[in-house]
Amino acid sequence: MELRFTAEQEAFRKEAREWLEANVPKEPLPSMDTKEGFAAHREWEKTLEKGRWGMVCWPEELGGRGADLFDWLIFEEEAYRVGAPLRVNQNGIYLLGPTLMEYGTEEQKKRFLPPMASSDEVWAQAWSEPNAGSDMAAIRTTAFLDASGENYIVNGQKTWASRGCWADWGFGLFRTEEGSERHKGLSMMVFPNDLEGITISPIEQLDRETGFAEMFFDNVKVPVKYLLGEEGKGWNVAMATAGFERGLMLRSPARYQATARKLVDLYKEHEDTAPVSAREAVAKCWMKAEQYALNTYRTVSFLKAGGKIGSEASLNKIFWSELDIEMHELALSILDAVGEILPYAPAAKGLVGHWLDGYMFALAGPIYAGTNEIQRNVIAERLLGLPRK
Amino acid sequence: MELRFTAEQEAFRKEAREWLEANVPKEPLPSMDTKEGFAAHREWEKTLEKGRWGMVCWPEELGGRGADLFDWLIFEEEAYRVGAPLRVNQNGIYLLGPTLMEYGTEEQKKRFLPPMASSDEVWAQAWSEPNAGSDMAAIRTTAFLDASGENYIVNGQKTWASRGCWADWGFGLFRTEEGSERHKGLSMMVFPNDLEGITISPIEQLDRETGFAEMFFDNVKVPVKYLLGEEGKGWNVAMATAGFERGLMLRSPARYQATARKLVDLYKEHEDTAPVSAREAVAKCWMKAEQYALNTYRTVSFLKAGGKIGSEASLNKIFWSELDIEMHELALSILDAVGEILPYAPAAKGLVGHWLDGYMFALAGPIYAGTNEIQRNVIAERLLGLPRK
Amino acid sequence: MDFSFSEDQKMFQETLRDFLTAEHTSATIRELWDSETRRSSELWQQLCEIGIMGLLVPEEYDGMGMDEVDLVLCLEEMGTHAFAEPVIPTLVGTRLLADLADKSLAQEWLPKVAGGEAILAVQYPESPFVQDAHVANLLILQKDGELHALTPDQVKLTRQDSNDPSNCLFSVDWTPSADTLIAQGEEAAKLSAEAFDRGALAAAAQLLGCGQRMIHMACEYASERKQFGVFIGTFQAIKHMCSNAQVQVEYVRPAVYRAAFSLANNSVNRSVNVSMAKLAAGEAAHTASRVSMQVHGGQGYTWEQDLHLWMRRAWSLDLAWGSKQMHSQRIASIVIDQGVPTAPLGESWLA
Amino acid sequence: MDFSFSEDQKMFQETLRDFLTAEHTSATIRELWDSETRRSSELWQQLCEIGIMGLLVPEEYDGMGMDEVDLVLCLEEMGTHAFAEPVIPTLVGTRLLADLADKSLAQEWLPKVAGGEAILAVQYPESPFVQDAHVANLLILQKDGELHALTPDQVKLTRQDSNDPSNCLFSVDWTPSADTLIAQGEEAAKLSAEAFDRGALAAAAQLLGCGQRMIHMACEYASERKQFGVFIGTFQAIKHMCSNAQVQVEYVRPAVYRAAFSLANNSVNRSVNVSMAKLAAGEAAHTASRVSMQVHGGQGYTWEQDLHLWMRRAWSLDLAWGSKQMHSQRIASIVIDQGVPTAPLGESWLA
Repeated sequence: MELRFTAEQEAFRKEAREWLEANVPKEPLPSMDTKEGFAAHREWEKTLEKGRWGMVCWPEELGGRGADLFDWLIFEEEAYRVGAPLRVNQNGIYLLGPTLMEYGTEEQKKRFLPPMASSDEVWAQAWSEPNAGSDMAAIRTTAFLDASGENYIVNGQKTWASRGCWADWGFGLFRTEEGSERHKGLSMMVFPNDLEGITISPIEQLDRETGFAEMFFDNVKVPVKYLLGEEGKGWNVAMATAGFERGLMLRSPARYQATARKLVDLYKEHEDTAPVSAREAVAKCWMKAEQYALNTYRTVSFLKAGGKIGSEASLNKIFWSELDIEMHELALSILDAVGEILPYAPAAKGLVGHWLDGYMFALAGPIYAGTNEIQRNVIAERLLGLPRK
Repeated sequence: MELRFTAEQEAFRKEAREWLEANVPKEPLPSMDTKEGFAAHREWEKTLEKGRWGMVCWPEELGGRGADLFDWLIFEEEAYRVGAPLRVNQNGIYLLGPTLMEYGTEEQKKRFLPPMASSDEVWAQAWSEPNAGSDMAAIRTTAFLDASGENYIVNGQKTWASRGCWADWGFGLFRTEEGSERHKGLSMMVFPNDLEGITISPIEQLDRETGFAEMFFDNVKVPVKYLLGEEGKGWNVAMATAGFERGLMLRSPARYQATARKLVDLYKEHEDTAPVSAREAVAKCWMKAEQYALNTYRTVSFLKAGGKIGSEASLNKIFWSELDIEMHELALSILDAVGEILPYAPAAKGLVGHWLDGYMFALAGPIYAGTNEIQRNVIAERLLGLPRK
Repeated sequence: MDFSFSEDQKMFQETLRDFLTAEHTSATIRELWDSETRRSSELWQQLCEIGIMGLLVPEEYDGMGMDEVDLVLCLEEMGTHAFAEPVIPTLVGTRLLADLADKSLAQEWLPKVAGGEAILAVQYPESPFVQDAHVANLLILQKDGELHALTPDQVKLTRQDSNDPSNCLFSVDWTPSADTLIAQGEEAAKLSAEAFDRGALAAAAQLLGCGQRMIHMACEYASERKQFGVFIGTFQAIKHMCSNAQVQVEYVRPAVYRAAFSLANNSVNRSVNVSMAKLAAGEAAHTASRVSMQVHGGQGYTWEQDLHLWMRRAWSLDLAWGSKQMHSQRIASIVIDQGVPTAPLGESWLA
Repeated sequence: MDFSFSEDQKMFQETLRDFLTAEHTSATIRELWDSETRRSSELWQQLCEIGIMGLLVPEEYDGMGMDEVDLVLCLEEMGTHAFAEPVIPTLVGTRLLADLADKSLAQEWLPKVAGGEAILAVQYPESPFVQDAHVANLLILQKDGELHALTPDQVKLTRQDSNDPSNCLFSVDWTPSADTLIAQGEEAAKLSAEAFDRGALAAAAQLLGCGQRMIHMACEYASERKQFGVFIGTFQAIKHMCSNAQVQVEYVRPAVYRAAFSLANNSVNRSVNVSMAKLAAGEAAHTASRVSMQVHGGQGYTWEQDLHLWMRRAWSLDLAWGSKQMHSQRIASIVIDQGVPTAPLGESWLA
């Protein structure tokens, strides 16, 4: 055990910090779930790419630095430290990217990874369907091979496609075997969102932004080369991706550590008026953010030593989603009566309202990427060995 | 709506207070779950009976005052105010008594209620069996009519019979119809605990006292006159009793209000060293005890106006059992390092340790009288109408 | 001792329920959100016809001279329907004007209130904003322990948009003068404290209705939505979270009714009883929001689903007239520092 | 940067596990509860043979000169087995004696500690009692900022029975003198602070093992007990409560290991890191107790069932070396009042 950073890691951190301080936009970008915000975020991805900071742990030929996940964590810490924009291509770089590296053919990697790294192609994910939410194995959208054997013909509907409104490409799980049920006969596929027969309809969410979309498929021809992994083995591929989503990459610890530190500052500003109980509650949130970070470093150590993570990702999902809500609720309780004011209201002075925005977003945490109830089932049955039936 | 007490109620309260202050033993009695404590508590019941305070809402011929439930609540408040002993015959007076009044024959009422009121006969309850805990309908102890039709022959085992070690009589649910399943074919019966063939074995609980017992029945002859309600309809009778248990009578609000007030005093004594968060937590406990009392007064108003309570009792069970734990945990956190000391240890000075005792007892709250998980099912299915299957 | 409501009181609630069910649907709320003032003079008129706005107006000013106990079920019903018209400030202002030593304002305004021709706004120190200042015909404002009454032409408003579009908040710029002064010193302090408690009770009652409704929404959704081949309401995880919310809401009910009685009778424990009602109602509605959202899953996160109309009401009602944390601290200070004003377990503690 | 343990460290834990599994069953614990001292010199000897007690003893005093990172998995394992022999005070006392400027006590006592011939007791101001004073050969006591070392003949003990029969607490009457003084001023303050942190880390590690074990007990019971015709472990209510406890326990693990590293390296954040480990471990073990009790139902409430052996350990370990509330307040004061000592998100924050 050695929990101090190496000289190389410290040097890497210094380099990242200097570059970020010089390059992060002075003003926060508009929300990535608006048209102009999406464009601005894509621009930021290009800036990152130019500095070779897009995905530091990707190989050099993909614009990365061939660094390890520790460096990625350090980079994330520095990015949150200066308040860098969030990653508009997160479905690509954090979820599909690692999946492609594990399951993609050489050709697919060459075709998809470089434009993903540069965000010339931004990705949407399309798992859920109206009747397949928590129960993802209930997927009904079909993709049957046509007579030529060259294309899958896709029919059906996906929903909750994140970044679905503006992304260039999508990936999802489709039923490729006629008559198959549940986890069997599913395949993972990627597709350009502008294929003929795809209709995209934005979902207006609580904040009236459209981070999600419905995608309708009407006899859409998807070339067989876009199949990812074996036909009919899509469930396994998807589970690997979901593992990345719930576990390590989607929510880097620095995100919560940054929120925790802001919460400490907020409390100090309002110490005179905050409820007395807020003091220990703030300290506890800070502690939990720290615990989440420690566990991530521990997981990375484990992966580096050749370990594999599976259902443990479900523990993470519950921890970060609940912590996020806890921190934002606490912040709002410290803000008291002004906590409900929208960011643009004069009295919000541009800052107060962000806790409200953050809270609204946090509320979705226990739902997306598999509801926390599903995660609790996974933990009980797969980690604790409780009987299924 | 009139939430002030009437002049009669105030006079009743005054009378109760004066009598209690004059008659409550100066020193707390030993635990009722010890042999000498049981005897001392039975003595106290006789004192109550002499003052006609045993069950104020029972008819005068039973030593009561023919008063209403409001008077009972007032009496309870006064009893907890002076720290009167707990009621050793609670299974009788609070649970079986009301059931007898509803389901018993005139003969049964005459036979059982007067000695119950005077605690000449103290009652044990015997619902559970080793494989019928939360799942009470899984009862297997049989009571089949013998050839003469004069006696039920009881065979099997009951467990968690509260007061089982010392009580004179017991009541329980038995399977009277051969081959019957689940809720059908069960009958409620009372029996003297010294019948031939009954073996009673104490259960040593966490505090090493024996508030519960196992009861073994080996060809025990129970006369048919001890059947309560119709044969085969025992489930309904038992549910009425369980309603009293979960709901109104087993845990009178004054119990929790008294604890809440002690908690406020404890906090004030330790204000300098208590965690800052304890302040609001104490106030919140006080509030919840008040809410529980208010809801009870509301329920009594409803009953007085001719209403009936059913599954609502499950709401109560959850509320008081969780509140009891919350208050005791908070008290122990205020006591900090001395909180673990047993009452007889010199440093406990006779007071500290009672919070620990209370906590140990409170821990059983979410389990007995139907686990809180069962109560949540009841609320969901019967009050909120969620689908069973 | 009697916790029950009279037939008249229950009938009043039913009349309001029928009206709101027919005239104030979620579509109505969404339309109002897109309107200029977010307030509806039609709904206000109909509400006055039912008699709600005259309920607290003394009979000498053409009102019904009734009290908070007569009103509380109606306030609860408004919460059930996420009805957000400026009922609370107008009711609070009504009693404040009626209780002023100088009766001239009452004579001028209260008949108009009862007739549906006037809306009142009331400022209280616990909030930096004034609700519904934009539609108020008279604003009762506070500065340095004085109460002032101003007409719309005497104030400058800045809109402060809330997370709840139904909650119309404003910063108010104004200048106190001898002409606007209506009470000072002890009178002002007493009236201001009563006004705050009255507002808090009203918000608590609305929160109660709102919280209960969100649980019912969750249960309806869970009884219709299938996953894994069964209704999601059959899962214990869903059942138990709904049950826990229901336990909380159920225990709010008597606390709210008791607070109404305490206000109507100006009981010695009025303030702590009101704070308990408001705190408990705020917490229960919060739990109900969270549970209902979780049960609705992604659907609950959409603008299209109606749940968020109620969630936003719960959030803004919780912050109005003293937040959970404010009331929690007030309870602590009364119960711990001042000592409970009644004897321990005895005397008329209930009222 | 590496969070993993060495093969040696893991092997050490396995050796201890094998020993405890064989020699320290729940029957052993119950027997000890009925014994005079509640301590076993046989177990202590065997523990010393494995090498645990010499682990922190510097090599010059016949020890292994290792550190808390080498030890932490073993402490966790002791918690798993509810092993309550006076390991923590002896380890804490060991390092305290080794770190004294005056080495004479170390020379006299540490070889005996390493050889299993001496048990140490250590007082700390956060508790009114001294653990295991009745079996200690040397007691390190504190008064007015001074550290003193006394032999059993120099103290008078009063037993203070704990809810956990394995936790042997005593009030100690003693008189400080120039002969007993071992450190004062800054030296005493520094050693005392380190001793407290070391004790807290050790207790946190034991709580971690203890909490995890109670979850496993719950899962075993739920996989064997049937109600309603099925194993109760199939009910979501049971599953989800176990899962929630597991989430808490899992996140304690890295906090405890990090605290061990901080102690071994005397990091600038040592105290806050230790407090986090102790607080998180105390809370998780508490949750695990509650959940396990609820899953066991009435069975868990009996003396016969083993669960309470672990529950009592969890309760007494939580109160030892600073309770949850004490550590929670220490974290608040470091994080809020003093500011986090490392830069925000940067530099060597992890250690």
